[in-house]
Amino acid sequence: MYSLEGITKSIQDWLFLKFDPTLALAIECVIVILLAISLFAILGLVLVLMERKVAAHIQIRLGPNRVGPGGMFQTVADTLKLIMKEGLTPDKADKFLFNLAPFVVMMVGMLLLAPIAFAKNFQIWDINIGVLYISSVSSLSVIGILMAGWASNNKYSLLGAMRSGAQIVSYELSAGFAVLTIVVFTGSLQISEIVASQQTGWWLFKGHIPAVISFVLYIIAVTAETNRAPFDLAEAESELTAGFHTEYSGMRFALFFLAEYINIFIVCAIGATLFLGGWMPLHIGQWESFNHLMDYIPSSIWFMGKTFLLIFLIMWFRWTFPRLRVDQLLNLEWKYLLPISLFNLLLATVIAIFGWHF
Amino acid sequence: MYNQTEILKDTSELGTEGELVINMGPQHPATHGVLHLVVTLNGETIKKIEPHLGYIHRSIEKMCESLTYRQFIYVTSRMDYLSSHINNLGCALLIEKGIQIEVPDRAKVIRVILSELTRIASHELWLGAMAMDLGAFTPFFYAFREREMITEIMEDTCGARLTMNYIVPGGLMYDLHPDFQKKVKAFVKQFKAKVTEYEDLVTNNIIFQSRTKGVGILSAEDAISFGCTGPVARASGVSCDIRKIYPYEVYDKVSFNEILDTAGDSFARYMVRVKEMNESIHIIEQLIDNIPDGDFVGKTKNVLKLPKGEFYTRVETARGEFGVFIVSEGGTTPHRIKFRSPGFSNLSALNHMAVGSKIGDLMATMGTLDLVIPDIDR
Amino acid sequence: MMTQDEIKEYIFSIAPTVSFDETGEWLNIIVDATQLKLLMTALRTGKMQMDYLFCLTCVDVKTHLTMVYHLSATTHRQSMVIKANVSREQHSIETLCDIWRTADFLEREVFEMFGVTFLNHPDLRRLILEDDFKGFPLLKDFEDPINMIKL
Amino acid sequence: MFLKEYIKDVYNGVSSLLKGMRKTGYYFVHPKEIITEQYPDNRAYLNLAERFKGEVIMPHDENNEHTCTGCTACELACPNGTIKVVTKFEVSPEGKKKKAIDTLVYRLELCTMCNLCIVACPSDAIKMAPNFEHSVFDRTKLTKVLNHPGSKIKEGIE
Repeated sequence: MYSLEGITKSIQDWLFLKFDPTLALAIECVIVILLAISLFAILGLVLVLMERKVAAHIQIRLGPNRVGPGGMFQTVADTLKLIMKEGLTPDKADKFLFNLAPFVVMMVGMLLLAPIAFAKNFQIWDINIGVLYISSVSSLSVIGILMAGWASNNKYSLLGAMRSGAQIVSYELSAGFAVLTIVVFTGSLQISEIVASQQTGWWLFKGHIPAVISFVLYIIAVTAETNRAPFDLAEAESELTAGFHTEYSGMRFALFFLAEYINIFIVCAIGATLFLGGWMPLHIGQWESFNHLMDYIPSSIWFMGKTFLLIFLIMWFRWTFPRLRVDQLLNLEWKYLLPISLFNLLLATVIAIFGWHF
Repeated sequence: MYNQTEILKDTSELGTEGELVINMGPQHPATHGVLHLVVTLNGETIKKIEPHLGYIHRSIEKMCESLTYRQFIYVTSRMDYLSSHINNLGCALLIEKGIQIEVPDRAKVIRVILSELTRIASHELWLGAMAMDLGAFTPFFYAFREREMITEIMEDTCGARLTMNYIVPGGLMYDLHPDFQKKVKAFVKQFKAKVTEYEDLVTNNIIFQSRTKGVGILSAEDAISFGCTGPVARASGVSCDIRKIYPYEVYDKVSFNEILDTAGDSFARYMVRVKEMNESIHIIEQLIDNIPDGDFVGKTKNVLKLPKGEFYTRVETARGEFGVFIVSEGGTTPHRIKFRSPGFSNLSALNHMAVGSKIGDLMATMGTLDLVIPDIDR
Repeated sequence: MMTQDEIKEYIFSIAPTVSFDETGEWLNIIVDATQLKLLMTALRTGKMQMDYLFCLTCVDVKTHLTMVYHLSATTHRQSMVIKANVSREQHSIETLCDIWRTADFLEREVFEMFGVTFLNHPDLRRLILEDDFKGFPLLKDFEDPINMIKL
Repeated sequence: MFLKEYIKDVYNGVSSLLKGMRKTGYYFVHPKEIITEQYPDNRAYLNLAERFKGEVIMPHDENNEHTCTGCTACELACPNGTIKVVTKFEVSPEGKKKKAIDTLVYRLELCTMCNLCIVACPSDAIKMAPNFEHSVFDRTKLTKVLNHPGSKIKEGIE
């Protein structure tokens, strides 16, 4: 049986056999970094194409279909174009911050990659406070956006960045509470343990109503946190032209664009880990043969499948709903999502204490 | 709950401090053309809007002074390009009134059917663009699918999709396409089947409703005072449908309702337009099987000369009352021609409607005003 | 609803110097520029209630300019045309901005196209043309050798 | 009651959103509804309306004969000065002088496809053709001469 676990293990064994432990660790680090960067590049290409295809099919169009079979290389061509383009810096912009901002946003995405379990025992860093780490690091991305908005010396950018600041800070709360619900059930912050606790069934199914509610809340909150429609007020094309990245062009714009999709991937991966069992295959009660069949599908495919399902859901939102207004956005958070998630957390705690979940 | 006007009051004492002036347009995704708005903001709240026009001013009024009465009709297609047929109709009606040309019944009926098709096409485009202003991109494509059927009907019969120029003084340029009735019926069927889609996607959507309800309110008195016409005024409860008040062509022989609403907010304007599309379908259904036989153009002289005097006609375009005012000296060209365009008056109400609301509300207000910039600039 | 004669009588009672012209579709009232404001205010607030100014424009009749106001009422739907002559040299007339708000934009348009100055207009600036544009394009003697194409 | 209203609000809001998602989801899984026209590929079966006003042409028959008498009605009808008729006098075998066109210059870049010239033409010599691919690299190519070289007026057309 192929598994990523076997491959990583044999590489590690071989490295430690050949080199001394410090050097081996250093080489491992380099490999991980290279893998992470190439994952970013591939994800960017795939997700942009996926978004365009999903949008096109919803909008009764064909979407990209000229470059490569079925338009597969469209995003490659777009990236090439963006690399060749001149990256303009506006006059009187804060040049240092202006250039730094896209990298900050990207960096946050890279840091978030660390604790995600891509497959069985295939994880960069199984930190024991995994969930806490994710919620704290993900709130850093707002700094990059604020930086971009301020440094651009453009009023549209500034307005977009201010909106984004208010939005991300508020929606962090309900996203955090939704995550806490699962932590209460599991009793652990470690990603690997959260996944292991779903051996018998995903939390979405065995966590009763609170898990379902917190799943919905989580999806709404992360849609807002990643600045996706219907919460894309930071960009708000018809209001602020392009919001915080109005002044960006060329590769720096591409980094923002990439970061948006990486963020979607990461939040969806976390959602899949917490609520849909991560790389755990789907098991239904006593159907032994069915469960056995499911076990044959590799764990990495399970994980990717679940993640892309959530990504599709978020894309589906984007191409269906109109945008909210800035005060309605905050109303939604403070009047609806936060009270519901507080109540939901209470309910989950009661269920967890009495052990009513399966 | 806070009160928006209270916030305004607080900062107005600060003078110009805390003001943010942004130029919305001439290149902006939501202004649909080259409208330039200088928006003064306090945070996200709008304090003042100043339209700067003229980016697409072609001085059509001056241009028409050197064109003959047959020639100048086509120029009016370039004003409100979404209801170009109705603009042409308004000019032709004026010439026919001035010279007293008898228009055959067949031409009258066809003109009305095409006018209503134009109105539906215009409202379809508006619906898509309006949803896009509020951030929903998909309804745009669904609306354009239906609009495409209309433009194909226009292409078959008039030979052009947007600037038709199908009307000549005295009737029509040429007869209907043989497939016209069949295609219009197919369109009516398709439209009725698909109109529920807009309800699901846009009208009933909670986000859309909360974005438009209570936004950009215009009272009936203000609507009259600002000279607003069309769906904008009707949503405020002002009865101003030229087709009802001063019926032209065969509008007095068909039954249709003038859609009125009293709320005066963006949602009311939205609903008025959506219901108007259904009324237009109703008019088309009454007329499509009853196109009388006969000539499609009346007898006219080769060179048209309007008698000395002043003439005024008005027609109801998709945006409101379109008026043509001609001062004739008795020659072959008009001495002075003035187009009363509905968009110009509707735009003047924008500042009044949007002050005190958020930037997002400005998009909803501007979207429901249904501005066509060449119509405003002329 | 008032008959033509009743309207005439009513207008005579407000401004005795007016003259009438009934050749067109609607009743034309030619009023002196100085009495325009008085007449208009009375028409708007008096018993006629002409609340809808649907067209405001200017006509260059070579010897002088004529301001043309098309009035109507949303209640009884009677329309009338008010005309006031403005000389080409002096070219100033009272604004109607405070009676009908639509006059704001329309008068600004006439201001830049014909050069008529509206007294007491709150914001008399150019609306359509650029700020450094020379001349008044809708006047009959306007010449623009660069942009105007003569056929 | 406040709580009941609150829950009703949430329920109505969510159900309206789900309705919209059902509609877009329907189109996502029904690729047959796609209406995209892949333009340069579909040239072969692209059906333009026969009345489509694309450009003015002058039909010639197999003997290279047209029906234009050179009456300049189209030139007078044109609002933009698109058409210029240059006439000459032909001497018929009987020795009679007859007016005929030398060239009929048509400037596509000025044309607005208003169809007034076609309506004005007394002998149906010109008509609109449904061509719309007019782009060229050189602007001067848009000024066309409509009558073919060496063409004559058809017999019997006055």
